[in-house]
Amino acid sequence: MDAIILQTLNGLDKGSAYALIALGLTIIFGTLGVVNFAHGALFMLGAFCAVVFNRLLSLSYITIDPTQTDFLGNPLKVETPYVIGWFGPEAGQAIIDWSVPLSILLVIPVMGLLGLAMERGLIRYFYRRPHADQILVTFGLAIVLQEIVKYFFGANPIPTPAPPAMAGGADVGMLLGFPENAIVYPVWRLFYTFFAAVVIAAVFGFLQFTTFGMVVRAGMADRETVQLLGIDINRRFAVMFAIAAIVAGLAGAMYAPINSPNYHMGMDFLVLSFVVVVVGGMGSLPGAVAAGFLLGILEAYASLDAVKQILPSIDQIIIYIVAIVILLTRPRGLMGRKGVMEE
Amino acid sequence: MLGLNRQDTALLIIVAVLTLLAPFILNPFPEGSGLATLNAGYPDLMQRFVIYGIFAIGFNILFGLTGYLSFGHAAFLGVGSYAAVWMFKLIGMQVIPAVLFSMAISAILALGIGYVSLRRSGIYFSILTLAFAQMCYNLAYSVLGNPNSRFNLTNGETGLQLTLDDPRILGVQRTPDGGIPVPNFFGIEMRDSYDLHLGDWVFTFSGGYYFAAAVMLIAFYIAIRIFRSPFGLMLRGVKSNQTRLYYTGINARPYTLAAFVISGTYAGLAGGLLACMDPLAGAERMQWTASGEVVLMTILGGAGTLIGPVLGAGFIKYFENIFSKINDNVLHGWFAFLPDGLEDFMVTLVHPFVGKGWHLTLGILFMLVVIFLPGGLVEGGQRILGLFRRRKAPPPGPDPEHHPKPTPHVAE
Amino acid sequence: MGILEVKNVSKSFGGLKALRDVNLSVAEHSVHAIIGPNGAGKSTLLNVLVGKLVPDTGSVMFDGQSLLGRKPYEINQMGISRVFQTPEIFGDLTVIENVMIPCFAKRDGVFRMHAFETVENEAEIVAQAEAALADVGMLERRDMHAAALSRGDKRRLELAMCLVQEPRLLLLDEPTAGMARADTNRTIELLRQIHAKRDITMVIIEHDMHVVFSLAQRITVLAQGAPLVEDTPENIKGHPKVREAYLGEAA
Amino acid sequence: MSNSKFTRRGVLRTGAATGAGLALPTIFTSSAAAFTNEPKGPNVVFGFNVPQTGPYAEEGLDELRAQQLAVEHINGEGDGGALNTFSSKALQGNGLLGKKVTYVTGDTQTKSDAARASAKSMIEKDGAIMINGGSSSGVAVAVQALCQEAGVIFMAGLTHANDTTGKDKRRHGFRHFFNAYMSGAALAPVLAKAYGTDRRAYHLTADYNWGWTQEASIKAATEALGWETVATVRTPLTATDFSSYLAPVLNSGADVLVLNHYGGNMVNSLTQAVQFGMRDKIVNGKQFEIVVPLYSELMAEGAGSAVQGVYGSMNWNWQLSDEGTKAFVKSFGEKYGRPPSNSAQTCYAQVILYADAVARAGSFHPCAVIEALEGFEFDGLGNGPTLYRADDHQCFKDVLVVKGKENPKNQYDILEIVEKTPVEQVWYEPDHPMFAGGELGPCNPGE
Repeated sequence: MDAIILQTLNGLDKGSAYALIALGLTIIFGTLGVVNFAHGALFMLGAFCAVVFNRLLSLSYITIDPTQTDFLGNPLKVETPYVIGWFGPEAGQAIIDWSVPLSILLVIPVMGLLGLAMERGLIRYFYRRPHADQILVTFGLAIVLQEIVKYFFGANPIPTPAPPAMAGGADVGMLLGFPENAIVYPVWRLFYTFFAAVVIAAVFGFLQFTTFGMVVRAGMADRETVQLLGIDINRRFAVMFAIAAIVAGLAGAMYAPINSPNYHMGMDFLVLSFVVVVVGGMGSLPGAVAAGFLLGILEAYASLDAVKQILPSIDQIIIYIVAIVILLTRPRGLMGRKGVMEE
Repeated sequence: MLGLNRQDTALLIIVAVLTLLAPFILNPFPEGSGLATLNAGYPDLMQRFVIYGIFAIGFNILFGLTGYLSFGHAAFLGVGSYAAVWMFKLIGMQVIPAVLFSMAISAILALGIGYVSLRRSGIYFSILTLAFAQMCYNLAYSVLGNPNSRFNLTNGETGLQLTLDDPRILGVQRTPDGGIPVPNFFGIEMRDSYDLHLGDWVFTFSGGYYFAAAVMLIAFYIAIRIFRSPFGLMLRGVKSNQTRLYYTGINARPYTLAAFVISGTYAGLAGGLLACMDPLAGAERMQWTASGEVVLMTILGGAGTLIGPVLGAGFIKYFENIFSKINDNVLHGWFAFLPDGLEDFMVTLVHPFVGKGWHLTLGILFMLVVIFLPGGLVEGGQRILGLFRRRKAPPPGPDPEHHPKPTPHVAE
Repeated sequence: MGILEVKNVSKSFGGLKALRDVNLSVAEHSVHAIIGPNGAGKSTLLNVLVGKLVPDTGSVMFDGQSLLGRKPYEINQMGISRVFQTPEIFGDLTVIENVMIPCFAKRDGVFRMHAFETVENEAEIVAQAEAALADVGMLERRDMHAAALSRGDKRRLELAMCLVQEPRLLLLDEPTAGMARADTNRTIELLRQIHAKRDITMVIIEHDMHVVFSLAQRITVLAQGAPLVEDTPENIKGHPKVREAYLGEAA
Repeated sequence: MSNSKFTRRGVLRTGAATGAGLALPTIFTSSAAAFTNEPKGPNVVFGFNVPQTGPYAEEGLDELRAQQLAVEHINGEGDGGALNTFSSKALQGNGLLGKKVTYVTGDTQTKSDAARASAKSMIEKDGAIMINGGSSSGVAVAVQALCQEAGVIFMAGLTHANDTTGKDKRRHGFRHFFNAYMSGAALAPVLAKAYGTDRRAYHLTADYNWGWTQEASIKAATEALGWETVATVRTPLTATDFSSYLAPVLNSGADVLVLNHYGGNMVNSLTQAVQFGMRDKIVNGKQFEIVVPLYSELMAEGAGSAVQGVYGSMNWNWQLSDEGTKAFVKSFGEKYGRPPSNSAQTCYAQVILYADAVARAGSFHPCAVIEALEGFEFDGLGNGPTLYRADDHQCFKDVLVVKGKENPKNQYDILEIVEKTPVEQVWYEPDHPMFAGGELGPCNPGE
């Protein structure tokens, strides 16, 4: 029982990441009709926004401490972050410690602008091109983006810790009446699930309750009619691309403490997120979210030792098996719309 | 000739001449000169050019003709390699049975995967093929590759390789000097090579290369025949309008399935040849990145064209193998003629794009090609040819008879 | 006994009854029009005939054989061709290739691996296709990309693609929709010639009364999923029930 | 016309080789050489095959730095580094047998296919006489087999799986790095001392060859000292999120978590394990502990503070105080501004050892070099007295047990040395079951 609860929690937080990435991808599919292979790179850039924000806050001035030496025996250069200089050691350190959640301040403008620039500068020229061309150009873009990151940050993962207050494990089981240590789950991951839920709710709310969102939804359903009504749907779609980029960026930034950012983390997620989107059904936002959580939870259950004893390595292929079964029984995934990307 | 029209015969002859002369063409720079780094005329890379050419030609029969974008073709390449290595282990080092077995096994796998995946179209089809290929990859990496289990088909991460105690029932277990024998084609070892010295130039003729090149020419010829056949016409019909095909009395499914199996067999052939050139099969060959690579090759070269995929394959393999080897040492050699400060500046300037930065150059090229040459490299070639023709023959009056083809239409 | 016999066919989508108890008999060599206001069930009926939809009840017999449960391509192979409301052609292929595909379909059936012949060398097929193009007056465009054709040419191409199969029954779904008057008249003339020359049975679904009355020998009027009247054009013209049905639509 | 098993290009740089083919014009020349890529010009080419793209790019870069440094030292540039402390004095700092050492580089991408392609290009195109480097056992085994066939020497870089010098050993392959068995043998006593003999271990193991041998080695070594193994769970190599494998650990009754992960896997699983609060828990009345049997300082950097207090083993560490280490670290640090990693040290030592063997043999002939390396005993390269065992081409030397430092003083001050396990303790016989099977095969000059 406790194992099931643990894996459910685990599935929820895995699913959160899948759902957030898939949500953005589906927005881009559904509104722009573009296969965006650079979406993983956007996730990665989000994570590096957290790294950059951490580095910005940790910008330091250097003093030489003659009493200590470095590895070659020279006097040690001591670095003190400016924020500590300005706000004193405690407040300054607290700001640095909370850099990951605070990096939202950086992620939203940076990713938003980047998304707009990408859409206006490149993607919009590919709306009418075959999907194959879209794949090639966005894949090329993804490589370029990740090589640029590698050039500046190297290939090694960069530790980006969660705030100390959220770094450890929470004994969830104690709240439910289980014995100690039965269900311990990292606070940050619980927070991640919560955060994902908020972001997903915000995106749906935006689409559901604003005029802008209504026009976009109408455009997703029937682009031509909306254009006939004299609405400049393209400009709105550009904004949707930016929103998709922000969602991917937020997902990446908050993921940084779970998975130390490295330049190829986007590619690791790319294939999986496509599977999630397609299992959810092309063009369906609720489908993407549902598929994200479904696959996350199934993956978590498949890694239960009891399951692996019977079916070795099932955890490595469960997602693909589920994808195949769902696509064969439901032709357009869980909630796909007819005619979207079926050619 | 050979049942081809004049244009196709010319194309086939050009390709044949180019492949035969590849050792010369790919080695334009004299040995020892700074630019010799850019030479690609060594056996391993030439073999890769033609083998990945076969892979891409086969992929194009599916994707270029029917429009079905498979994201799992690497599975057939990998299975082909494993099959060939198993033949070397069990039967002997003759390449013919190995290659035939690779083709047979991958054809069977393609039949199974194709039968299921082709029930869906568009991106649903792509994801189904991707899922199957990723399953194959993961199984090859772990369950089927555990050296301690009885079902060690793939030897996991290390890759399946030959050992001295393999049975090789129809061949020799070990060579007279105690080593592992080498794959051969009726006595011509794949590793045999012969060097031709012409002044400062050195040209290498490799047995393996010419074997693979011959297979590639056959594969290319068959592909031309398929493109020009009624079967090919039906496949293009599938891509263009399945509804119409349906109401014209044609069932698209067996056609697409046949195309899928043919292209899977091509992939298996390529995998088998890879194993012939170098008898080791690694699971990475089946990863999605490898499937993606052949997609990129085909689109980069020009999907649906005959020669495009081969060009695309050569292009990507050239970058992978040549650009990745240009280190700062080489760069300093290139720019040595410049004054010191300028030399360092040029090296710093070029450095991010070569050596460990070869991915960056490749990514930029993908974008440039797809932005400026929507038809891939083939379109680039056509444009250059067009410029050339226009310059050579200034307007002698329009001649609609000879230029009946309208420019690529933008109808939708 | 007509060549096409539809008996008691009903089809519902959810709560909507698209067809109720439709009976239809089309005589061989005749031109039979099906008319009716929007939503009368014309398209549903057509889709049942070609095998795209399976009716809930009833039977559809073509020349004594049931069409139910057969796939569209099987039905085509039995000798039924279809022209769509918006022309369905192979846009990426040349005009002549468009016509050759149905030639092959007629000769080789639903599937045949002809991977080693060359299309150009199939002299018989090429001749057939060229003749069909000549019939619709499009031979001079044989090497154009089909997608680059004008709308009217696309329709004529589609017609050629159907005729080259020498079908026993040709289904035409609003063959003049969206055409200018002059074009419509040309199409009418063309269809009349074809009928005269080849004696094909035609079923036309049409809005345009001018077309219907120019071509049809019998007319069935559908309204709300059920056949209202079936008669000759002369009798249909003044039929009160038909007026009523169309009046509703006009209002 | 003569056929050659492998093309040699080193020869051609001189342009000297001429000879007439039978009935062919004199421009057709064949060159008779005794072995693959016999250097005939003023230069000899080494091939450095390291991961330059992919997750291990940084480690590859560090290996490349060390290799370049070694070439400088052999050619007599720079301060000579560990050549000054090396016990063999065959290398004079004036090149190798009168030739200048040059090198070519390639990208393994940490894939056996790509690594072989890259090695082949260095052998076929650039005339490399030896291949060095790499950061994975799969790659090492694949390239080692290739070098055997081609007739060049392979000096392995970082490869830790038992099989490299076990069932996949080759006459032409040499491993300086230690292996999983040695990790277990060195680590287990230290763990028993620190955590007691009454411990229950939970293994998470990367699901591939190296992971399996590592798990088997550690399990055997710890169980011999009284530990109990609660569970061994396999994790996909491509996993980045280990939470579903970590979640059941605390509840399993285990009080030690052993992470048989390397590189990116290790960074993620260790960081995530710490996030589960494992380090703060008391289980079975004991402090819960985490062990990472194979450390890499570059990857430890990636795990940040999560490594603090975590035990593991290493081949070498820059903080050692012997003369060889000091000379190497000084030379490396002054050139690149950072201390070398243990994979860098292995690659440096391997290049020096190869060159030294050539110098002692007085020939580049692979058979002569192999003979010079087999059974060679040396000291002064940083690992203390070392033996290159003839039976399996494995180096035997002391193994370091290290621990993540609690209060690091700077960004390189991550690990501290806990114990130098003497070589006797990690010794095994060549026919040890974990290494049994396979044979070296013959020496292959290639031509």
